[in-house]
Amino acid sequence: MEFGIKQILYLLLTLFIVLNYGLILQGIMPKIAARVGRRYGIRWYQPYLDLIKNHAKRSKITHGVMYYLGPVFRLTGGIGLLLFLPVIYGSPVFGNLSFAGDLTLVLFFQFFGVLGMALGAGESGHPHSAIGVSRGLSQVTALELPLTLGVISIAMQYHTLNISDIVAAQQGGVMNWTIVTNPFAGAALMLTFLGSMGRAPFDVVMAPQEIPIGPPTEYHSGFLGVLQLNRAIFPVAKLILFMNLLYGGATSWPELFIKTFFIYLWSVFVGVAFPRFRVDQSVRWFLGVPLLFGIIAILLI
Amino acid sequence: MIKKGLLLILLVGFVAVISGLLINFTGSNELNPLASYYAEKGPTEVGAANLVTAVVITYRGFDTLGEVTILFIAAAIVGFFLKTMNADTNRPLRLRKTSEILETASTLLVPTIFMLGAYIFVNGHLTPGGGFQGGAVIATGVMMIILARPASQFNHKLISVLESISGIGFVVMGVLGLVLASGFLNNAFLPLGKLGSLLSAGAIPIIYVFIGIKVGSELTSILDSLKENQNEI
Amino acid sequence: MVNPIHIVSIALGVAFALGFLGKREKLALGIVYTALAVMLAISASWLSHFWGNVTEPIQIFTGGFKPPFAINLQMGLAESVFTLLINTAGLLGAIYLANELLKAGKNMMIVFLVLVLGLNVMVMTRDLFNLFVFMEIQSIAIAGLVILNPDRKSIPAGFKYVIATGLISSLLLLGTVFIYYFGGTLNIDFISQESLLYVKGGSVAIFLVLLSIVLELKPFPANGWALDVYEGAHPGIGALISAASATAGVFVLDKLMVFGNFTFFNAISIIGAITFLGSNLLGIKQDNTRRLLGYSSVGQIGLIMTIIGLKPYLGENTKFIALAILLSHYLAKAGLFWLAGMVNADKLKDWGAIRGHRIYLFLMGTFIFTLVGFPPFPSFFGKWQLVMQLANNHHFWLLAIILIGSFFEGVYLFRWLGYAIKWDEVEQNYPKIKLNQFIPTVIFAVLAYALGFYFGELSGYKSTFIYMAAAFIAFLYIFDFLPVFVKNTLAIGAMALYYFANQDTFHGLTSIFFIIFVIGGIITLLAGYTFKGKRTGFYPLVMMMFAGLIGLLEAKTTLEFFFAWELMTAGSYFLIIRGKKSMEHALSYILFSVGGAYLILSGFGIAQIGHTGMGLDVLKDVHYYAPIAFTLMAIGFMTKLASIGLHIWLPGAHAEAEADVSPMVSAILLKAGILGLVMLFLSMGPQKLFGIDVLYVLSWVGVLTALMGNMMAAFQEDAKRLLAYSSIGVLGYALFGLTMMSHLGWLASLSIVVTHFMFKSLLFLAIGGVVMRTKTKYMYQMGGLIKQMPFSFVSVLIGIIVIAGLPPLTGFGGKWLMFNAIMENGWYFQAGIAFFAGVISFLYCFRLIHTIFLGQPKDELRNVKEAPFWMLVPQYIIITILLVLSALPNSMLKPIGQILLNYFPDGALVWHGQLAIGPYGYWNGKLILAIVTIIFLAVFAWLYIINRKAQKVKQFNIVYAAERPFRPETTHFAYNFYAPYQKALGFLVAPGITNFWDAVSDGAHAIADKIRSIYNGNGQTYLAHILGFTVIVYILMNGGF
Amino acid sequence: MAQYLTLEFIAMLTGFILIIIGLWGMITQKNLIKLVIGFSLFDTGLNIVIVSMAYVKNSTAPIIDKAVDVSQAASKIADPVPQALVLTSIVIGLGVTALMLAYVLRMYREKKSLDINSYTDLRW
Repeated sequence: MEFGIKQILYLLLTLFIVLNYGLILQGIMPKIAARVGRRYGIRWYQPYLDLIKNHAKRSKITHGVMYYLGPVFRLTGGIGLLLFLPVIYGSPVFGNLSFAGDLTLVLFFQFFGVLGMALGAGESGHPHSAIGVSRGLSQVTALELPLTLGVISIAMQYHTLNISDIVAAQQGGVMNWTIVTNPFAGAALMLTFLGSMGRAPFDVVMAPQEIPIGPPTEYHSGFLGVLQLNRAIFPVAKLILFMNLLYGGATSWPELFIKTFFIYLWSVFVGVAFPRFRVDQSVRWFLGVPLLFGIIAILLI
Repeated sequence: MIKKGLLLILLVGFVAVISGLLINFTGSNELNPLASYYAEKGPTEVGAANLVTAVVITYRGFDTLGEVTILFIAAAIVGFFLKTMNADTNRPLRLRKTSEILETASTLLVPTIFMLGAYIFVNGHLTPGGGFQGGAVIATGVMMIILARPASQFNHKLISVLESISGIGFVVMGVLGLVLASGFLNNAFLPLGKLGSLLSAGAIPIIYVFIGIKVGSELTSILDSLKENQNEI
Repeated sequence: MVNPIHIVSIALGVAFALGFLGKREKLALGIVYTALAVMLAISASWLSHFWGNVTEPIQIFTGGFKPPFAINLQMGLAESVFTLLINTAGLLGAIYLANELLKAGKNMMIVFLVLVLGLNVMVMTRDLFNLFVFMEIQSIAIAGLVILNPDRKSIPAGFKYVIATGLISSLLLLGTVFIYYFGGTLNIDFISQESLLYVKGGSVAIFLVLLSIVLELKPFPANGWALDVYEGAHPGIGALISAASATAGVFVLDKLMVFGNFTFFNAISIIGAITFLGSNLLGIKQDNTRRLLGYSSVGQIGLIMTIIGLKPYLGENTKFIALAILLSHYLAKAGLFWLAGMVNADKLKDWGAIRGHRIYLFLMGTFIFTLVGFPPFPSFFGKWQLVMQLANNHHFWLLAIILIGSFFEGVYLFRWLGYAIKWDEVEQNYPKIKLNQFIPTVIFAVLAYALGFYFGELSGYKSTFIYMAAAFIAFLYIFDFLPVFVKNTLAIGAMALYYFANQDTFHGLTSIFFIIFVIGGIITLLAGYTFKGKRTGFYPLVMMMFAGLIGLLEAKTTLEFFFAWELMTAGSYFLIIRGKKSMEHALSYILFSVGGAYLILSGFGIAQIGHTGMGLDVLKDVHYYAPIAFTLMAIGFMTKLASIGLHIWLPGAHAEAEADVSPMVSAILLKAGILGLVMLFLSMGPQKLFGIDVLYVLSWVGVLTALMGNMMAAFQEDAKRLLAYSSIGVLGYALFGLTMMSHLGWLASLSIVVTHFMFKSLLFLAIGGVVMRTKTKYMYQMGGLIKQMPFSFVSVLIGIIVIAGLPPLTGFGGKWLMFNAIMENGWYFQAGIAFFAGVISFLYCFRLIHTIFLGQPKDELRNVKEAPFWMLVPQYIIITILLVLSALPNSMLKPIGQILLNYFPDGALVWHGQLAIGPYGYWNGKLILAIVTIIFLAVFAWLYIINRKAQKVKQFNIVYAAERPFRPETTHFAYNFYAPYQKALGFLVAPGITNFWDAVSDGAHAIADKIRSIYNGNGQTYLAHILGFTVIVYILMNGGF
Repeated sequence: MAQYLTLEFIAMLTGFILIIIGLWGMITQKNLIKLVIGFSLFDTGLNIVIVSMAYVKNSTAPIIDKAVDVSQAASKIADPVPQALVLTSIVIGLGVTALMLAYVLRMYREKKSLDINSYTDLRW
């Protein structure tokens, strides 16, 4: 398909919508979590404030090239992931760049940002960053096995790796959604989804409550700003992916907002209900029940 | 004890193996073709009245050569042993006392014994006996000397020269047989002479003389070596 | 023509004459040499007489009468050959022993001369009793020579020898006379006409005769006396016994086998096989050089006995096989004994004294590889023929026994060689070269090569390429004194020349490997310019390895293939053992290689049953046992591939190797295994063994290898080991891809193979450079090196992105293909594990780059320099290629796909420009790269705008819980990086397999130790052994008494 | 049974018995000298076996003289071949025995012991 200025504008539009939606989610979800914990919680527009603050910070230091590029990798990963997905089913406008690669690409491209970020964090020389990376990678690898099995099961179900086709196959009512037609694959994916969202019980990577730990430890000001942009975009991209795989995608933005909201809510729900895993526990856990679901999913094809 | 038992079983097994030879041995009523060939052709081809000698020196002379060689290297090895042993030590030799009678008798007997030995190997092709027997008899004479006079020293040089001469003589005879007659160690390059006379059977008497000297000297050197040792202990 | 009888007359004449000389030892020795030389000349002249034009053997009638009335000697082609061997060994041995003989005096010279004479006659005589006489001469003479240097060792040994041989020859005599009694003759030819075996008692007589000959050849276990002699006697004598005496004995056995019938032949072959296996097994526990050689000699003679026993089956080939193996044994064993005499080190470890001495090591290596049967030595061709024939006759048990036996032999010989090359706990002292000892050894070494060439010709092996390569290697070895850059240039030049000469001779799949081997070789060789000085011995070995690799491609027949395979193994072994602490790793490498090679060999053997030719296409239709052959070969190739279970040799071997050797052995050498599998799978296709699809099993092996390899890599502290394990993992993928036997599977596999070559040499070179600078391989001792070594950092960065298979770089292509292939194939569980493993590779990738280049720099490494220029050059060449391939994936995948169409016509990719469309998905590498780059730049621009004046800060300027860390060691999080992961899944990588192999080896040693306790050193026990042997063999042969 | 009650068979039997005795001595006697004696017993037995093999029923020594005439030699004499062989084997036996004794003497010199068990330094 020809690729002109119009497409670029569409891309930017998608980005803009998703960014704001992501920021708002970032504000709302902690509030929900806080309310569950009988706390008042932050204002829903707090993320906007943080974003502006971070961009406005004047003291800026850098530990080196990789450190500088880390956030860039991260955000590139986020945006890339989003743009490789067909956001709105059937709309040529928001089909974005999904013609460049299929599900495999998306699955692997997630890690592009992760790895780049890890490198940046590494150069900061802060032990906590490295520890965070070590924990994060450990968890990601563990959840990859059930995830893969689930994805394969779905791909086999629809005999394609093309996301648009997968979505197409689910049109026409709830009963055609993969979560219904292929429940075990759905279960496996939804459980691994929890891990990928980095909320409790899998939030030891970032460990937001304690002394700052995890990859971003050393990042501040503009760097942190960029990272925040990514934190807004990346989860939404993942939500969209899961929506496309399991919940029949979205034919319009409102539908997208609703579906993704509830998918997100699922992780929050689990997060407030369950305490935190140690990494080794979470690794074992992913290779337990989710893996079982994955295997069943494969066997049932 | 168990070990002994095992060895016994082993031995019984071995007996079982070789008994196969024994039980199938039923004498023989006439000569086999080979032997009868020797009996008929021997006197004419070789001209030795003593057919055993004919076989030993001519038909199977090559064995005899080997046999002499064995004796030779045995003597050489024993001699070497002795040398290397006395090299490192020269402590005084303890000599046993010997009886008066033996000494006197030896002076009388030894020459006769030597002569007897010589007679035996010279007549090897006519009468029972031959180089080996003669040599052995001579060696007994030496033995007697050793017993009678433990202190007596033999002339090693002489012994080794005798060995060499006789040995080379034997080989030369063989080669002459090859060159002048029908084959290596063939005795017919000298006139066979009249059967039964002393100067008959071509080269056999000469060869037997060489063998006699050689065996005698080699046994002597072996005895000598062993004596030296035995005196030391 | 001189009458052969003069061998006798001269020897004896001289022997007797020495008596005249009195004390003039020097003169005596001179005469002895002349005599030996003349004897040698006589047999040589007869050989030249019989050579080529086949004439009847001539008879010499002693006593001047025809047999059976007199003793006759025979001189024919065989006799001339054997007497020549004996006299050569005699003359050279006497020269070698010059000083000892002078010291011992003329008596010993006499004995020596007579010994050689006796052996000659043993070969020539046709009379049984005469044979007995001269065997007695032989044994008495040896008994005398044993005490050439009388000491506490040699004298008891000699005594045991005397009583044992006394007993044996008495048995011989008993048999002989009864043969006369029952048969009425003593002449061998006439006896064989009598049908004595059917006379009651005659069979016993013949049994005794043949058995005592066998006993003279020291069969296991009735050979304790012989071993003692080998250990106690002077090495020069040992050489004589092992080379000359055994040679004569073998000939005698062959001569007398005319008496026997099939039962006897089978008995001989079984006895021989047991001897070969047994004594080699016991050898592995032995640590005394000479006794070790004794075990080996006994074993080799056993092997030859087997061959003689197999005569009824081998038929015409017997001569070739027996001679090839006998000659190798003759040369190698004499040579090794002589070396042992020169080096004069009792324990094997003491041989470390000669480490680094080119000439001694060269000789030793030559002889040891001759013994084990590596090309180009005669034994290689002999063993090859033997295996082929055994297979043809369906003697699989014997085949197995022989191969296992030779494996054990390899175990102790290579261990010994390893000590000599590397053992550094004894101080170096080079024995000064005595010419009279040195020259004979060198002559034998040279002969080994020459005869190898000759036997190669005989067995129809002709590969001009290998010969050229050999010449070039020899050239490099001779001009080893040249400086590195000259030799390096020569090497590269040779490779380049070869490339341009042959770039269009290879088509199909081989062309891929051709490129990997040759171009890869050139690129990795570039790094060689880094090294200064001479780098002694490096280039011949490298060239040997590459010659082997290319030989695999050049091979038209199975023989050529196997030849090249072994050549490559040998070269790489020496390359690996050059590393610092690589002694035992090199050992396990060579042992696994040899084991694998034997599996391949037997596979070839089974495959060619019923075929006349040996072309590689015999694999295309295998008549018998196809699945077994397939499995054997597959396992054989997988040892080279280091698949799980067979991988334990790899990490050490690759990690300890030199900086530029690691990429060669890891990135290039391993592909030989893939090549083998490709060849195998294509020609034999899927096979069912006991109803199980072998390929299916292998697919599991593949993915498990990938999983385990990657996981173990993640837990390494040593950078090069990490890379080594990752090689295991990646090749597991490749294996998995091949087992799918589909277009996409192979495309995926081959693209992985090609990229693995690139990124693995890239990484090994980069890390090698780092290790060169930091002087450590442990990652936790590094850190923060990005500032000192930015270029290496970039290499590693690219490398790991490719390994991890992240878009947009080309590694992703492999993953994508793999995914489609699996979907097509339906092996979902393998798929799951494969991708699990793929993600685990992130773990070690990040660890590698983080703990080395990021984090806190260590004080002692603050001012290391960037890696040497010539290490970087090849890296950046590779990086360029990688980037091009990432942008234009079809430039690599399309050609491979084209090639694959010939084998797997359907299921190919469809290309629209750079857009690849598979059965399930699609992928546009160029576009992705473009998009990612654009986004990246955009974001970077944004960050730069908002963050222009970021100020560079010093180390430790970090928020550290309100503290300021002061020691990098405590701040650099590197050691045991994935502790929680290990806690969770560490049990998966418990060293079970290593333990298993250790247990195997310990078990073998324990068994050997138990068995060898029968040699309790007591002469009487040995007599009992002899009796027992007699009885048992008799019972087994006649099923009772 | 009758076939076994012949002169030559009894001689042969004696020879075999000597062989066995000698062998027993060789494999059981710990004393080196006795061991050597065992060997020479074995050897002697062997020689007796050879000689008794030469005998042909009611024949005389293979020497041509008044007793035996050339013409009828073939029918009168015993087999000369084994007698020739026995000569050789005796001499060889002598050589070997001498060698053994020399060894024994030398070993005694080394360790002042005649027990074979004290010469097991080389083993395994």
